[in-house]
Amino acid sequence: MLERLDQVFVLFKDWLVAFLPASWQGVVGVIICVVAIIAVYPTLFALAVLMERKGLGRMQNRYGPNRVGPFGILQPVADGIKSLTKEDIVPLRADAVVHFLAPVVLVVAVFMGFAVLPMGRNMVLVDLDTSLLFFFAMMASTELSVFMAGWSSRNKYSLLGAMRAVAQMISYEVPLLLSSIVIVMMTGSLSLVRVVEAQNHFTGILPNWYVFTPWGFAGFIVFVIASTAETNRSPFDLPEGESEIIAGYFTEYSGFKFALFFLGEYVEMFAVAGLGTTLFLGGWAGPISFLSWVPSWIWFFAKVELWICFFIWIRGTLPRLRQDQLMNFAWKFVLPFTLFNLVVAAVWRFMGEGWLRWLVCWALVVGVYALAGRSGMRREKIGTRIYRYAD
Amino acid sequence: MNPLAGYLLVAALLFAIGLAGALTRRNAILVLIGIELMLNAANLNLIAFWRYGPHPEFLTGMMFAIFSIGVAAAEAAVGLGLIIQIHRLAQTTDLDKINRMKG
Amino acid sequence: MSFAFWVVAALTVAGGLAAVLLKNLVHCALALTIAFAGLALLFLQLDAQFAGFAQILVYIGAVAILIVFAVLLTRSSETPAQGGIFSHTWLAGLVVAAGLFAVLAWAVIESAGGLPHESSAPAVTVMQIGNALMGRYVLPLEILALLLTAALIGAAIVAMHEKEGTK
Amino acid sequence: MLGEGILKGLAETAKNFAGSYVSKERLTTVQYPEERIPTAENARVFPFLVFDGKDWESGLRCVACQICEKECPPKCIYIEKSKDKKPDYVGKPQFYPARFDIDVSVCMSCQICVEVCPFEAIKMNTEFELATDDRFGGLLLDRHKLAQSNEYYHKIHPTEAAEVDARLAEEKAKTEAKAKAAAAAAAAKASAAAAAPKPAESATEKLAEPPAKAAESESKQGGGGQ
Repeated sequence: MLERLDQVFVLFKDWLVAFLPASWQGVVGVIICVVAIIAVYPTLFALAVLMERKGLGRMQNRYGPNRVGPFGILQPVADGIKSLTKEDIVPLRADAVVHFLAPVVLVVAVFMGFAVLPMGRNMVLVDLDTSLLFFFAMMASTELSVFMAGWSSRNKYSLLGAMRAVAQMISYEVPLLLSSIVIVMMTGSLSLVRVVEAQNHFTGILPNWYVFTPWGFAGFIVFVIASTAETNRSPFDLPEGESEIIAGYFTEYSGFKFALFFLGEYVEMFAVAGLGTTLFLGGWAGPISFLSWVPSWIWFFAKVELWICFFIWIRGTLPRLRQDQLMNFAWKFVLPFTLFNLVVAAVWRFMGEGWLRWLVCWALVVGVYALAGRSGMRREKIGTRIYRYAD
Repeated sequence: MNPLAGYLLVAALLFAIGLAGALTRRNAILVLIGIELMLNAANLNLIAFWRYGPHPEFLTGMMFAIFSIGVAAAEAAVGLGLIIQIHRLAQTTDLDKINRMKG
Repeated sequence: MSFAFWVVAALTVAGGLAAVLLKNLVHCALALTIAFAGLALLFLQLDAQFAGFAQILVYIGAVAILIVFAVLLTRSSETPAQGGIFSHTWLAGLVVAAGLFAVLAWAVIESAGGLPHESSAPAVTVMQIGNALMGRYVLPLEILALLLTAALIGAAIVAMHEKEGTK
Repeated sequence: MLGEGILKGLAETAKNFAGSYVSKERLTTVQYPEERIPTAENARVFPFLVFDGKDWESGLRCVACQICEKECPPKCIYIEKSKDKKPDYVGKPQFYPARFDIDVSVCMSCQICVEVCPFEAIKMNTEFELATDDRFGGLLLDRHKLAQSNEYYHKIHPTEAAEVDARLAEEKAKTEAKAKAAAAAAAAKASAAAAAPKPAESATEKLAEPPAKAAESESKQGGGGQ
């Protein structure tokens, strides 16, 4: 029974497909999965927006939205209706075709990433041999849509936002990739299904997730930082810093296209959260051995939601970085630390079993973290400021 | 039509387009775009030959393509850096106007 | 030849053509990404998944972005080109390109009969590619790594704005 | 070590998050339409016209002197003086505003009209829920919409209204004393005449007279109200 519940979606799909002639089954099966993904994630997006607004409100000792429906839970519906019925304005001098294509490209690229994400046991649309690479390829294509949006709007704020976003995404894509490389080194596969399987066993009652190993923990930290920056979330939300450049690259978007950008951004957040969950937190594997009867997809979505909550928490806590701080952080701290993490992973791999490698690897990770943090993030001493023209 | 011949024709066409772009356009960046197209056409050739070649398991063509992609990335970075520097010196990226040896 | 191949090939060639023919350089760069994406799809059709996704990652994710950055930094998209977008030797270039294509196409069509026919997809996994990269091709890989590092530093130095007085 | 501050910050926001569910003092938000903070006594939004007595039209203190219209910086007041003199509620003929419009979409709440008015006829209202779906007609308040009774004035600005009433009563007492003296003189002069109250009217033909009288009657009511 519990196994049936675990596979409920797979069985449902098989049951639906069985009505069709055999030659159609493959195609229709894929279409059903795609429709499911396209239905589930926007729903989660609505939920996340609500959670974000309520949670941020509570962190700032406010109520958050509480007018639409009981406790304001219908707020996303109201937002959706509003953005769908708003006028779609395209600036006169804008490049209409590119302006139209930008949100479409973003949403398509972001949704493509889910094709390879295992959301439960046997619940993956395509089990590619190179799924991790595919995922990063799709995430990389979002940069282009950001640029298209910013450039086609013919607006200085948009262009500035787009340039900031592209520079930031390129800078943080490197650590994002490199922090995942340790997982590839350990699993010996680029397939996300293999990655989850490699983590889905227990020592005692504790899981063998990669986050509990020294190199995995370091990779996890870097991944969290880089994925926050990749999705332009606070504190790395310079591309859309409201107080500086209005809304960044989607300043000139309104109505449905704005909603698409908003959706794309949140779904990208889900995508990187799902990837991070898969790589470091065991994907759909349960956290404790005696809880493994709980359906795998519940674990996956619970972990993703937890990750999203953490993003919200971070957003409620940290102020926005400055551009130079952002770049310095990426190139002077995150990148060296990640590169060194590869060395730690190699040390781990070749030291053999035993407590010694735990000790050595943890010491290496913590030591390098402290060192890189100290030397890379050294602040310049700023003397007393003299304002020549103020007096 | 022979599948390999189809890929080779497409690659040849892309190469010719890239070459035409690199030879006829005035802007330095577009010349670089043409070169990128030519490199990509070559990659397509390599992959096609690997796929239909006698020994795909040796991965020779594939490896060539992967290395070529890597080299192309380096080439693009350096080439665009040079173009930006030239623009800084000459205030133009028009190749017809950049015709002096003296900087 | 399958229908899909012709569609993707047409897309790729159209993207390539647009990339060299359009007036606005940003449009050229965007058309170029269409060509890159088409090429990636062709790679996938050739069962070269790794190369295909690497193509998207490197070309669309990095090279195209670099090109648009360069376009914006040199203001090439804003200034209307005086005297057309083509150089004055465009006819010679076109003739050379057309001649090259004629020769290549002739060679391909002539030898089409002798080319190998449909073969089953080679069962190549990423594992094998990785092993090959780390085994037989380790030296080229290292050289490539060195080249990329050198290119990174070189590009940064070339493009770096020299401050007054520092040399 | 790097990141310590972040952890501290995270702890702080977590404390806020949890605390906002536990302690009500943290949530300082006022749920506006249901809960309201009483407006401060010296709050001011847009002007209104004070009238005495029960009938707004005859009780208006305004005599259409148009000083406020001239002084208004954004020129949001429009006054049409009446052609005839209408007896105000004490029975004395005065000009009255045939039209008195304030465009509150133009008004900037500077209170200059209040300061220049010699008759204490225009005061600042505290009513702020003026939202309307007609941005031209709905925000152009005519004299009927502007008229508010002196009791209302006492309700929204008690201290200020009491001061105004006291001042008016004092003036009224002064003028009455003067009138009495004049009346006494007149009575001494024309002792033969039978009807005494007639000369009082001519002697007290001053502008401050009618409001002073009105204020006297109001101050009796207002004094009880305080």
